[in-house]
Amino acid sequence: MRSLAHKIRIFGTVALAFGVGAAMVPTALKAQEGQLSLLVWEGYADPSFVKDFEAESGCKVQATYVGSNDDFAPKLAAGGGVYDLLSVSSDAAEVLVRAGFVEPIDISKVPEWNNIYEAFRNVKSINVDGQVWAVPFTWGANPFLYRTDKITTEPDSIAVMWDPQYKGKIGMWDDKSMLYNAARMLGIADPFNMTDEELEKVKAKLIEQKPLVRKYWSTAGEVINLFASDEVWISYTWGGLMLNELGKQNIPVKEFTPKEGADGWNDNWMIAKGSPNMDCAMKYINYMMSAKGQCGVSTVTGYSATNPVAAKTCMSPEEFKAKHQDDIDFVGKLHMWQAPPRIEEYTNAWNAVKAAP
Amino acid sequence: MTGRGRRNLFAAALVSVPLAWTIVFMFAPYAIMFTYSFYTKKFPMFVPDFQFGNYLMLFQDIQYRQVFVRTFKIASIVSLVALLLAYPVAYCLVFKVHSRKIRMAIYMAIIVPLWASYLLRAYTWKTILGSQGVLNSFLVWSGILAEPTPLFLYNQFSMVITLVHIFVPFMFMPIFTALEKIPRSLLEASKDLGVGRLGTFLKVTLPLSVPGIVAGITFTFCLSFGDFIAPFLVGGPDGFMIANIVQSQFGTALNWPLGSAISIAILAIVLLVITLSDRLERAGRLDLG
Amino acid sequence: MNIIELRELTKSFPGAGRVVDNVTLNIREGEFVTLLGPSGCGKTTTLRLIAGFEYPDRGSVRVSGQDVTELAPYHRPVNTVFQDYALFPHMSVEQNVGYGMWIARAPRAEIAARVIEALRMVGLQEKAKARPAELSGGQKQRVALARAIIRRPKVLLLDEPLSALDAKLREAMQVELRHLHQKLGITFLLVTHDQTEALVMSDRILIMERGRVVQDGTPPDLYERPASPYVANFLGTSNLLRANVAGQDGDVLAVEAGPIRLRVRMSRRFEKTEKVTLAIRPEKSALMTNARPDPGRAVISGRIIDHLFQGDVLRTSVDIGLDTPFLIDTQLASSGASQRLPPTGSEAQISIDEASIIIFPGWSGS
Amino acid sequence: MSIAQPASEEIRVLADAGDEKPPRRRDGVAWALKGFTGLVLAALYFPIVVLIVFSFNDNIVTTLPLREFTLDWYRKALTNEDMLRATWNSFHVAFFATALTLIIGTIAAFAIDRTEFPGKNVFRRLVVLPLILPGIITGISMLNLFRVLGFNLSLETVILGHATALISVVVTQVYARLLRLNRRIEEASGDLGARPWQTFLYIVLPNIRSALIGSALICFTLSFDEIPVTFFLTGRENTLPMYIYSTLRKGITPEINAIGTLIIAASLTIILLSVWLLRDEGREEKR
Repeated sequence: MRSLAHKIRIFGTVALAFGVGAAMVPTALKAQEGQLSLLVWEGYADPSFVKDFEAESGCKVQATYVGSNDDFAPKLAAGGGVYDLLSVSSDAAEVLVRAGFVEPIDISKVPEWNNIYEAFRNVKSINVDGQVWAVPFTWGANPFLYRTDKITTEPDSIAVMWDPQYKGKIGMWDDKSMLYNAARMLGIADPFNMTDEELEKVKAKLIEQKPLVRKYWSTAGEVINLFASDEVWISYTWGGLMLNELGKQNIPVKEFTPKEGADGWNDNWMIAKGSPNMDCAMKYINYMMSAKGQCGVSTVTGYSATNPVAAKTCMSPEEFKAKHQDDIDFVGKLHMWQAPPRIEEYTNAWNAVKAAP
Repeated sequence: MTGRGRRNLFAAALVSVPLAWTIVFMFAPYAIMFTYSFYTKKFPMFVPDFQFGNYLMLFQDIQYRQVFVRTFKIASIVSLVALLLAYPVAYCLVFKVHSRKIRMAIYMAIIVPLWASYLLRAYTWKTILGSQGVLNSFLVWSGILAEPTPLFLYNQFSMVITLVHIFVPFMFMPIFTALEKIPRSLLEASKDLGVGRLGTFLKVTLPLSVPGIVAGITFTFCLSFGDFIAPFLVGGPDGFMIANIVQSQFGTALNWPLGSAISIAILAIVLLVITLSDRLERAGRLDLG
Repeated sequence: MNIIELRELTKSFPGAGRVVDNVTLNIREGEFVTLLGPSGCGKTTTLRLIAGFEYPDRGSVRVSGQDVTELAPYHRPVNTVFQDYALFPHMSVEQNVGYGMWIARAPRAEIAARVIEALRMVGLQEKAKARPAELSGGQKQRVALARAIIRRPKVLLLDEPLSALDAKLREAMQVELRHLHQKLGITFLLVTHDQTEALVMSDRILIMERGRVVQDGTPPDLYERPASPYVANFLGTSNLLRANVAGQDGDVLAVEAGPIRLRVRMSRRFEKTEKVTLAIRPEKSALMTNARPDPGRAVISGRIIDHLFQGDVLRTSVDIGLDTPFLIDTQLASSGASQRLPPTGSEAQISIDEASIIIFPGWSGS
Repeated sequence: MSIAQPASEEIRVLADAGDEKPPRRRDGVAWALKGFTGLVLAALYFPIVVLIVFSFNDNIVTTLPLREFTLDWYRKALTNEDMLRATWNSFHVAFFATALTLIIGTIAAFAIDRTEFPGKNVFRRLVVLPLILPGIITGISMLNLFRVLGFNLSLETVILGHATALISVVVTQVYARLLRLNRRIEEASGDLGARPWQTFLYIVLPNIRSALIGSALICFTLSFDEIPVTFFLTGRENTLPMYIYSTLRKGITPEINAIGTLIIAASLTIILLSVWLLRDEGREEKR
């Protein structure tokens, strides 16, 4: 009996060792050339359009998602060789250029370059030191989103986020842009150039709001989940994306643009310094600028395209109009994000809000 | 080579491997972190410097003080609750469960969850405590509540529950060991001397289990003090803990020098707690002769 | 021929000081030698220096002519039986015994044969498959022995091999070891703190005290002629009386110890008032039954404290007005004295065989 | 640091404590304590039960009442390529981290047990520090190191991080075992002609086996489940917990419950296996 048990036990040990030894297999799966690593916002590497790209180009796409424009620099600062391609909003682009985290882009290799709206092509923060550092590929406005079954009258002001009636049902994005919104509500003239005094006021206003806030969310998925599980009734959102997703889940939600105006932004492709996959990166950029990419992203996220020539070939006229593709002046009405010159004070102020009791 | 020489060589080899590892992967990283904590943040990263601004900031800027105090508070509550849960269980197991097999089984049952994924346990509390969660839907279904309450999730309460659930085995194990080591004859002697049950517990059992309590509190306190996942998953707007600050300094704030200074502060606190608990344990031992 | 030669062997340990202090000794081939002394006297360390588990600070160890001082244990032609047996707990008895040959890559058949032979020699054939945990203390002892002799070492080192056994078993094993020694014909070096063991088994005894060898001789030699009060008390029991020389008249020495005066035949010359220590064996003393002492016996008087029955011997403590009671051993079998015991508290006269009194210069313990 | 109580030692303590005679009287305190113990156990397992139950529930929201039984979440989880890849990565990391930890940790335990060297006390404390130090500190300090050395982050840096964090487990377990190991059997082996490496292989290793297997299993599961260190040290590849972590931030579906149930089942198997593997040895040592 004893020896049988002993044998079984030895067998068990050996089997365990082998099972675990099999774990050595992934060494063969190591990241290599042709494995394109994206650091992007959600929706920019959706299988609906990535599958085709992978088939056409032979490059494999793998995505890591950011929850804020402030996520790019730290991830690149931690060490090179991890990411190839980034999707950065214009206001955060120059920081990366100055820090030496990105490569300049040879626009002669971007056939669609001249079809891109000039307004985006010429943004100062992507044209630094006489070189182009980013390819704009999408843009949009960030309105607020609310549950129509819980909030029956459509709000019209950012002030609704301070309404005690919705205590514990308010969601806020974990990002310094919340400072801009609060500033706008307080009637501060230039939210990107606040004085210390103004910044203090904004900070106080946001701390005052804390007891009402359910959660500072940091990804689209998180806020979608907060809406879906009834934790949040109203929140700042990234226009289109959350609405689309929640619509699919049959959650009654609606976007509204406050009378103080909405944040506007545009996102750009940038190539990380020392990327070992330069070829694949360029292929992906060009794919994203083509009709397939432009409409692919637009369909998934609800954002607008920067290449109206390509967009026209794949959008229905109604969609084309709804996404303001024929009305680039609309961009002028948005409060386009800018990099605050005193970014450190801004970051610190936002962290102080989060740290406050 | 002589036997003596070979033995000395062997000893040197024995020492050098782990020593080298410890120097490269522990001492050096801590030293680098310590150095960084005196640097100055300068776009995009930081520049070498020697100044105490980062440390001064910890004391001067109210936001860091507030978070430190909050982290202390939550870690203390977690330790206390874990103690109140773990002690009676350990006591019951050691003194009231008389079958060795059952005792062994319950002991295993309590420590086995340690092996179940930390992340998943934290996440499950989120699904239990949420507005549509198991608890709320049960309370509404049974008519106790008219509508779901948001009070369970995204606040310090949910963080404490989650952290206690995760760390209670760390409290239980050393207390169990300490109680197990108490000679039964001592308790019998106490009863023999006419000391009542409560008296025996207060005068004999409790003091003798102090080393276990101290070890348990040390573990629970230090681990929950440095947690950044529970605040992230189940914490609310007021749930920011010190590890979240560190994370954000190395992340969005991109202020490594300040992050390093806070890390050094955490390291110092942990070392302080360990030293204190060592002292306490030793003192406890001396008391008993 | 000397199989073991130690020359000026010295070893210190941090905190313990000089544990082995300038030890020089020879052991002849085939001898059964015992290192005897109380715990902490350095005997085990001496053994470990020979086996190679420790290296000396100074001095040398030679085994059959070869200097092994710096050699690792596995290069030395000696084997050891450990105090706690040190059996390999994860191996069966036969694996334990065969380990040395297996390590030496002996052919399997040879190992098997030799294991059987060794086990037969210690009488444990039927336990070959057992694990050490399943054996009794005596059986473990035998396995340790078999394991150590299987490689036919030049010297077998035994470190307190019997100390963990109960009294009966110990006596039996003493005899067996003695027989084994005769059968094998190899040199045995035994370390023990048990004087009976040393007396029973050894050809020669080396007594150690504080790291030094203080006396070297055959058991009767040591017993009859201890070189110091220390030896006198360590080998058997002695009443040690601190005394002063009162005078010397020819061969007769008069000494005083407190109230006691004794006259002892003694050829050696002493100064008057010189301090001396008398060693008197309890079994050489007797409670006086006659009114008059026999010739050649000295007499002292005292008060009986108690009688201690020790089987074949009765030990009587008598208060003779000194710090420590005087002990007397009476052989019960021969005298049948137990029936006529003087009661506790009564006055008694003690007669001592004068020839057996040994006198050492100086006071013991000072 | 006496606070580091190795688990397998605990179990042994437990095994040594024999059955006792029950007290003569029934007492209320005992029953209250037992009831309390039951409640604590229930609370401890409640989330795990919830996790398992909802992995079979046909509702995307984890809410009562339960709906139909389904295996869909398992089907989804097991066909999720990203997750499978992350799982393999976790195996890879856990395997090598465990191997490294065992080697370095065992040597360190020997060094502490067998040798004296200057700074030994500092070394002792430093090597077991990560056991109690929040993982975020280990992660960040090593991130600093790799950045200074110019290493690119990858699964290999994660392995080094895990190994550093987990060495303390092996050191405490093996050291505790070495303390109870009779040094004389090693001398006996040398005395019988074995070279030091033979003594280690044939005598020491079999006798510290339980501590090695025990700490290997602990290290493996801890590494498999590790987040704070991985969070800062991983590069392109994700481990399973990191994958789950990022999924938790995205949409939560019961797919995670299914993955969780599988992980818990696997962990439980490993633990039971280890208890079973080590059972006999404990009995022998007791004697």
